[in-house]
Amino acid sequence: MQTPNLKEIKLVLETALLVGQEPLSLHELKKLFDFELGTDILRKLLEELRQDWTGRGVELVSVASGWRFQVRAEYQKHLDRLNPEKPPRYSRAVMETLAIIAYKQPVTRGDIEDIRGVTVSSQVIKTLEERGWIDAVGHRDVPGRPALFATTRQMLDDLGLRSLEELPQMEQTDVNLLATSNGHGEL
Amino acid sequence: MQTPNLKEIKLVLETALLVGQEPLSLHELKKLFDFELGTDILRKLLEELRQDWTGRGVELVSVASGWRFQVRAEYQKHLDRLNPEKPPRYSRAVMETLAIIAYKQPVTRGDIEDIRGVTVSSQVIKTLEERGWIDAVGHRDVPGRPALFATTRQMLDDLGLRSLEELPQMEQTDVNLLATSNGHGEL
Amino acid sequence: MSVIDETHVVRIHGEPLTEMPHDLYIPPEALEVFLETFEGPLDLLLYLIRRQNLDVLNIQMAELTRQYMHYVEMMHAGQLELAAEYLLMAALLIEIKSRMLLPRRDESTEDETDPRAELVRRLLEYEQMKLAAQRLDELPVAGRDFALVQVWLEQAAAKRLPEVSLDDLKQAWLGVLARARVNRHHKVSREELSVREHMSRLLRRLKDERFAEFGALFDPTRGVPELVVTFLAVLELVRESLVVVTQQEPFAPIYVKLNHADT
Repeated sequence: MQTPNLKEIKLVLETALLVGQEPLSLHELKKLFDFELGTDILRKLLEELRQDWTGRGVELVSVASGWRFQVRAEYQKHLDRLNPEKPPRYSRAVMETLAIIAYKQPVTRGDIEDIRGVTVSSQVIKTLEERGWIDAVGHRDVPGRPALFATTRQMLDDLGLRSLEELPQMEQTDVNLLATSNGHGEL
Repeated sequence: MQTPNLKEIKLVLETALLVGQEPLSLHELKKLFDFELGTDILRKLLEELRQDWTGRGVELVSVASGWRFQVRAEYQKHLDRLNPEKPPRYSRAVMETLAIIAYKQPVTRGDIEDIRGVTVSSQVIKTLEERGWIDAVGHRDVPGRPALFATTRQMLDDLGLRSLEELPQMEQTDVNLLATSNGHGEL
Repeated sequence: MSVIDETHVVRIHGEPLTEMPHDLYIPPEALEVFLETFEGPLDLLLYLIRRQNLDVLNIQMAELTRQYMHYVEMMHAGQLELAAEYLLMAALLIEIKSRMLLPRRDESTEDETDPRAELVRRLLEYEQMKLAAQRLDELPVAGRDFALVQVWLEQAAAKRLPEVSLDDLKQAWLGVLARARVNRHHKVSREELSVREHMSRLLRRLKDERFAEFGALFDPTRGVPELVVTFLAVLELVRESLVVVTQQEPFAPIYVKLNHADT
């Protein structure tokens, strides 16, 4: 069996790497051929390929499990335009829980439930914790020692605030609007 | 906003097409840019790209839903060494049903049965529907209101076709049944 | 013309059946394989016509009928439906043949079509579709006969988290207040935010450090208001039993620690 020339081998390597999302190891790349391809030659060709692709939108990189082509970060923004997903939104439960923690901190889950008048699911708390926007800062000294939640610096950063004092204050008009339902009640 | 040069535009097009998964239409390709890209220029650049990739393991082709990169037949055999298992071919029942839907669409299951002379199992229809190759496009206004089936764009894409007109030409055959038979056989 | 496909290889017990039927009679032991091999009676008829040059209208109908009736007795219920289609075909052939045998009035009935015409039309239409199916099956299929290019795109980074604006937060808070008023379960009052913020800050710090010297909680460089607010926060934490303030003896250092800071 005649060994194909190096140019042809390089084309096969390029093709295989363009097709798969999974990185291909040297071992797998050798399986592309029905003859023994030396590791040195393989490495040399991969390095050549890598250089051939410099300055393109896609780059050949070596990751833990092998080699793969991937989109260069600078080109990502163009691709994002193809699928402009609507930014997801948090549910009302998450937003209200966040608001209560922000304005009334530190609060327990029971406090939040008292204010909202409904139970607060663990998922809601978890969502906010995983986002890094709230954390438990202590425990209230009552039976069950419930965790006290407060907002984090990350939350201030993400909302563009320097401190909690910059949270929107309720305007008198807002309060009046709210008061129309029953006309009185302290805020 | 300054319009990037054509070379840069071509790199973005190439990158988006290499990311793959689905063919990209001209309309979608235009969305890659935050400026108005003319259809003529776009077509010209795609044609240039197609030529840039000749002689490589991968080719840029145009199918029903748009443009995509795919592996050239000659290089597939190398890739098959990596993943020797191939999806099985469809049975004759499935392929004949597909052919009747493709060439005679829209047709009901009854139409297919008339032509094939046998009952069409639900499994055959389901196989093609789940593959995304056919779907019900309406109902014939007869008792029972049977569903009318047609082939999808996905089917054209998967077979590498741009339109139904590119389906293989139907062959005209004849039957010398009448010629050889004199109608006076033995009973 | 060569339109005979090679799809019909009938095997019985693994051995190819070399002797294919010369008429519509299928050997009973091969019946099941035949039902699987041919797509139906039209397919079988076409095979016989094309391969065996069989004149389907000149076969021994009486013998065929007898044989087919024999099948019906042998067949399991499960195969009856499919076999019925073959029987129907045999019946059609017999009908055609018997009509052909009837004397015809000469030239008077031009509208009376040749009874074979309908069968021929169906055979041709089926054959055309059968060939079309073969051509379709020869087309390379994406994912099976050729791979599509798919370069890795960092999807994890592209996953977007919900964005929250200050106004969203305000609206949520207003919603809470509105319902709290209606429910009247709980009196919501506005408190000094900065005190609450410092309460959180102190709690967070004490959680890390377990306890702190009272004076160390204050940062004089940040001005008097900051000192006052911090002091108010400590008092509020004490009032809510969140921290305890201890002093061993007069003038000894005052320590602030979390109440039950055992965790």
